[in-house]
Amino acid sequence: MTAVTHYFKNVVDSVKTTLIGLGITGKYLLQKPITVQYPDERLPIPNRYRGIHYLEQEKCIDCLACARACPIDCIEMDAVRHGKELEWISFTLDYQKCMFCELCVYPCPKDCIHMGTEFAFVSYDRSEFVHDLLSYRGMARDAKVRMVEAEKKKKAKEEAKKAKEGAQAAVVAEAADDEGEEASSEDA
Amino acid sequence: MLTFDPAIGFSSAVLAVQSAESGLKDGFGTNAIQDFLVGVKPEYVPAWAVPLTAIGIAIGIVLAIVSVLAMFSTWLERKVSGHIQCRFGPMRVGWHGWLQPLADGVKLLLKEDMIPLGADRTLYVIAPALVLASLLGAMAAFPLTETFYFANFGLGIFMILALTSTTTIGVVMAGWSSNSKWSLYGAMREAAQVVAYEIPLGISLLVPIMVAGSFNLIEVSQGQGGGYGILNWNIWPWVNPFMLPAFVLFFVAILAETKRAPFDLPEAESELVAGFMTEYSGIRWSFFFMEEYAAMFLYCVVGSFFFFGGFESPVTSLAESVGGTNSLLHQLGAASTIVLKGFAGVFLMMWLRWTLPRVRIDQVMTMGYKYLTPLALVCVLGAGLWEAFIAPHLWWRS
Amino acid sequence: MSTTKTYEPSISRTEGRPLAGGEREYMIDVRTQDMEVNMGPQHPATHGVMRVLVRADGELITGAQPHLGYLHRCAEKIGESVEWLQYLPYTDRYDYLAAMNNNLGYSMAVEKLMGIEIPRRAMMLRTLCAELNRIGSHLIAIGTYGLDIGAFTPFLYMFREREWMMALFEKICGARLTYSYIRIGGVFNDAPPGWLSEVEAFCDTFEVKWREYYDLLIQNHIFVKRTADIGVITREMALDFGLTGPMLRGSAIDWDLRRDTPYELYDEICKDKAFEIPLASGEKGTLGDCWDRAWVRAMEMMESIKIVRWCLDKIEPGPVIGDIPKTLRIPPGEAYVGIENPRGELGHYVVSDGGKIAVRCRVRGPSFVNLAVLEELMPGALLADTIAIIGSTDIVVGETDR
Amino acid sequence: MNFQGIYDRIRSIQAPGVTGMDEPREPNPQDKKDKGRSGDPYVLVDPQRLPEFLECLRDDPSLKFELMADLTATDPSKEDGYLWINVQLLSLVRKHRLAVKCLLPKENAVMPSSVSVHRGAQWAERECSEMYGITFEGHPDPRNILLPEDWIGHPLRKDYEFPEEYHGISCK
Repeated sequence: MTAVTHYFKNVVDSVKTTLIGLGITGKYLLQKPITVQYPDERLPIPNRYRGIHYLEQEKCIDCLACARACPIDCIEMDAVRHGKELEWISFTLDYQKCMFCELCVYPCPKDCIHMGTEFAFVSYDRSEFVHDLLSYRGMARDAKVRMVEAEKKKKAKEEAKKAKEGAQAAVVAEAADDEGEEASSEDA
Repeated sequence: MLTFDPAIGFSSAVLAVQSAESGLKDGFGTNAIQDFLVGVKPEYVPAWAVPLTAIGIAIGIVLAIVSVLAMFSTWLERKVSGHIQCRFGPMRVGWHGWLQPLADGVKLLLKEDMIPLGADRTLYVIAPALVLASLLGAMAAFPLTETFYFANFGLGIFMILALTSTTTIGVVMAGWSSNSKWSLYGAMREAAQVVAYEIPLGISLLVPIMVAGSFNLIEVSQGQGGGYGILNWNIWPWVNPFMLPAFVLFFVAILAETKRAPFDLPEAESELVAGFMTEYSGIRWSFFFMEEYAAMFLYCVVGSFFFFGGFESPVTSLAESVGGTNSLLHQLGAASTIVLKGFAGVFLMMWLRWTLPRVRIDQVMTMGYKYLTPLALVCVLGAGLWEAFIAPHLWWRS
Repeated sequence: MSTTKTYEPSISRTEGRPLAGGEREYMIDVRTQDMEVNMGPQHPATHGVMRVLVRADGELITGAQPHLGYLHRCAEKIGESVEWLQYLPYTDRYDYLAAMNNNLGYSMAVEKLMGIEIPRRAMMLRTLCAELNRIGSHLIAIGTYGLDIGAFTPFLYMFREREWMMALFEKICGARLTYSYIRIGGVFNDAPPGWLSEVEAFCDTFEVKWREYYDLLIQNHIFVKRTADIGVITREMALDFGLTGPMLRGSAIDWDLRRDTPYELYDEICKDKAFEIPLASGEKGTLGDCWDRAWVRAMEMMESIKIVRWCLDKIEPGPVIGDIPKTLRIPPGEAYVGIENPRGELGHYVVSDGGKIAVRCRVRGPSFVNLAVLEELMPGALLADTIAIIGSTDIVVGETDR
Repeated sequence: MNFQGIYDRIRSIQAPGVTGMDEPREPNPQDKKDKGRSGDPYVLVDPQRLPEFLECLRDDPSLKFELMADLTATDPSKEDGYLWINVQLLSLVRKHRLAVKCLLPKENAVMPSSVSVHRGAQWAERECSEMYGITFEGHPDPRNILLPEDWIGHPLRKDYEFPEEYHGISCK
């Protein structure tokens, strides 16, 4: 390739690829954004999500299987045994260390420790990241309630949308009829 | 007239500033303010205070316009980039985040103003002010309508080119005084880049100047009015076939002049952290920011004056026919036309920024010296020949 | 005793920088005092916390020295102190952009010591997830490369698809980045109902979107100009430095562990000729330059889609994990397993003495090995090229430092 | 080529420094303490002659181990008097790999550097030398790579004692 053709090829290439790029970005400029406004609008969280643990205290037998399975030893539990009854003192999980690997869930013989769908922590103090799962149940339950509510809302929204679409379809059909009439009248 | 020398441009601009008063024509600009002040002046105020006050008020108005433009531009930029990238952009403050620039402004004002240890304090403090001041000076030559302006220079475009290129001094000052290697890199790049692109910028502007036969922005705009309306704009090939390539060259050159992507090498956030602005924070940093957006708008306005009909548009002519020449309606039509045209250019620059990667510094130089300058010269030659031999015979040009 | 190799530097001061048109650009007329610039540890283009000490003569780089260790998290030492299965979450964390592949490599190394068979459906899911993660990793690689070069938008487009991929993984294993999904003996969970059809939908969409990235970034003239003829790795150099993965294929060396030392189901996939190994041809400049490497990564994404489709086609119901005891006791021995990570050969060298805990848990991170070539590539480049070169090696600092 | 073929070839070309080989085997049913060995077969090489060995394998036309995938060390136990040097070789043309193992005494952990044969060994050797305290003679750049320059001790040795603090930062 001579220098001259190379010179003009550069000019043509740069203009051409720039126009192609502008076309692609311009197409997206006119489309609807795909992000959501986070605190107001949340993406659905799948059931298997590995969030903050919750404990079914009644089932737990204080066997330490989860604590042993933990790679970083962030689970600590303390209970006093009165015969068959257990008196719980604490069941703490240090979320500064926890890496949400779910290894503590599998060895549980009673299937009582689970990973919930709650994931957000905000605190001014590090010590607050050591959660006591016994007292923490409330929040996990809250999360569940919120999920159920969100699902209800979603369903209602979908139904409303369907109803609206149905209405719109009717309107569109009517409009099409009108247009057809107009066209025929123009023809005449 | 065909020879262009930045030095001549600068000296003529200085002359223009010196003879500003004599150069002022009748209009709503400083003269109107001055007339008003003369009317209300109490006895004990000396006469020489009147023009000074008038200029002060004019500067205040320009500053306000620049700030509003820059603020709106930042909002627009964030919205354009957001929607191009399938995001929303700012949404929280006001309707679709339109008050976000205000919130940012408050934040920047309250932010700690740091001066790095070992920086040259004097230069460090002067630099952002100098950058903004030179741009404000250039903004004075921008007429909002045919009769509303602050200064109507015979060599208006030279004034703008000369003053905007002095921002480089401020940028180099900032880079040097920051005592940071990244800043120094950014400053050196800016200097090299602006010097390289001044040439094609000036040369490509010669093409519409030749067609219009004037350096005055208002006269250039008036030259594109007439019976054919939108078809009379300079950009059309039947006016001059070299106009479109000249505009493309001009547009590329102003991208480089305003440090916009793909020529944002002085900032180059992935290479030089933030270039010459690395060490700046708070309000000083926002001066650079304001300068960038105001310069974008100013250059786009210049482009629309020289290539896209200036004040002329169907809206303006409609307003003129309804309200009469120089009526308030006509003024509003002309002002909104030029502002919209300016923002259309700004939008195009943003669109390009969010599409293209950044070029390398040697490629910037290659592009400036090896591609834009020769091509601009070719355009000027061709346009000159067209104007000399073909244009006189065209019935629509007479 | 032995031969010492020398390479032609890609751009030498006296011969000038080769331009695509056959011209040469000289930079010898002006010399200034060299300046040492710290690129990093906090710099937008170092992909994490890495420091490159650059010696520069104006814009021209005369020397570079990478300094590592800012993200050293003792992964190998931890491997010698936790149980076999407990080390699995740590494998997520060195190459955090391709956690599935890391899980796979570690599990395969331990399985090699144990000498166990894993169910076919588990292998299918493993292959599928590893390939999906390869797509995600390459999306980041090319996206951030574009970001380094200055193109912001393709990066976010690629993140959009990566988000989708991560949402798929979130559905199957519950995590978005550190999956710990592939475990010793199989996989943790079977795919939830409907998941496979979602993967298919992802593949369909991705093929359309891929074209956009290709036009918007890879073929863009400025991108080509920024990356072609820069950071040329010759064949000899690539072999000498032990480069693997796209770095090797970017120098047109036909080597892919998936095909040449088949593991998991890649044997069958290769027999079916379900995918090809893209090889660079030096189309836009010199063979082995940065553009070639970016191009190889872009093409590999499409090949991964083909493998994913093959898996979707052939997958059958069945168990997803073998009969594995809760506490693993691995027979004594030592095994090295290298798998094709998105960045190259990810090697796990594990030594067991028959106990619950490994004696040695070596990770051969491809980023670590690939980064060594940086010192050789940098001299003669411009300051902006350093970004292009670092970006084209596609390092994950979590892996170089481990 | 499988491992046996490679080993035969190494024997026949008399590659320098080869002292033996080891293959995985089933546990001996007679001996209850013997658990056998699983994993990869490897070639045992004298560490002092490792660079020559690597060069010989690199240049041999039928072996062509031109890519060194990995070089690392292992400290098998506190009591053991030897460190292992583990090298993984890869032949892209012949499509085979080989594990090489050297036994290096802990008291005098000095061996020649392989950088002149495979440049890729440079960083791997730096890592080995800081983690295990092995001195590679003739290494062009023998600095620490992952650890700080003033780090005391060699962390991956089994007898390493974790420091209480580093420059006033608590390490526990």
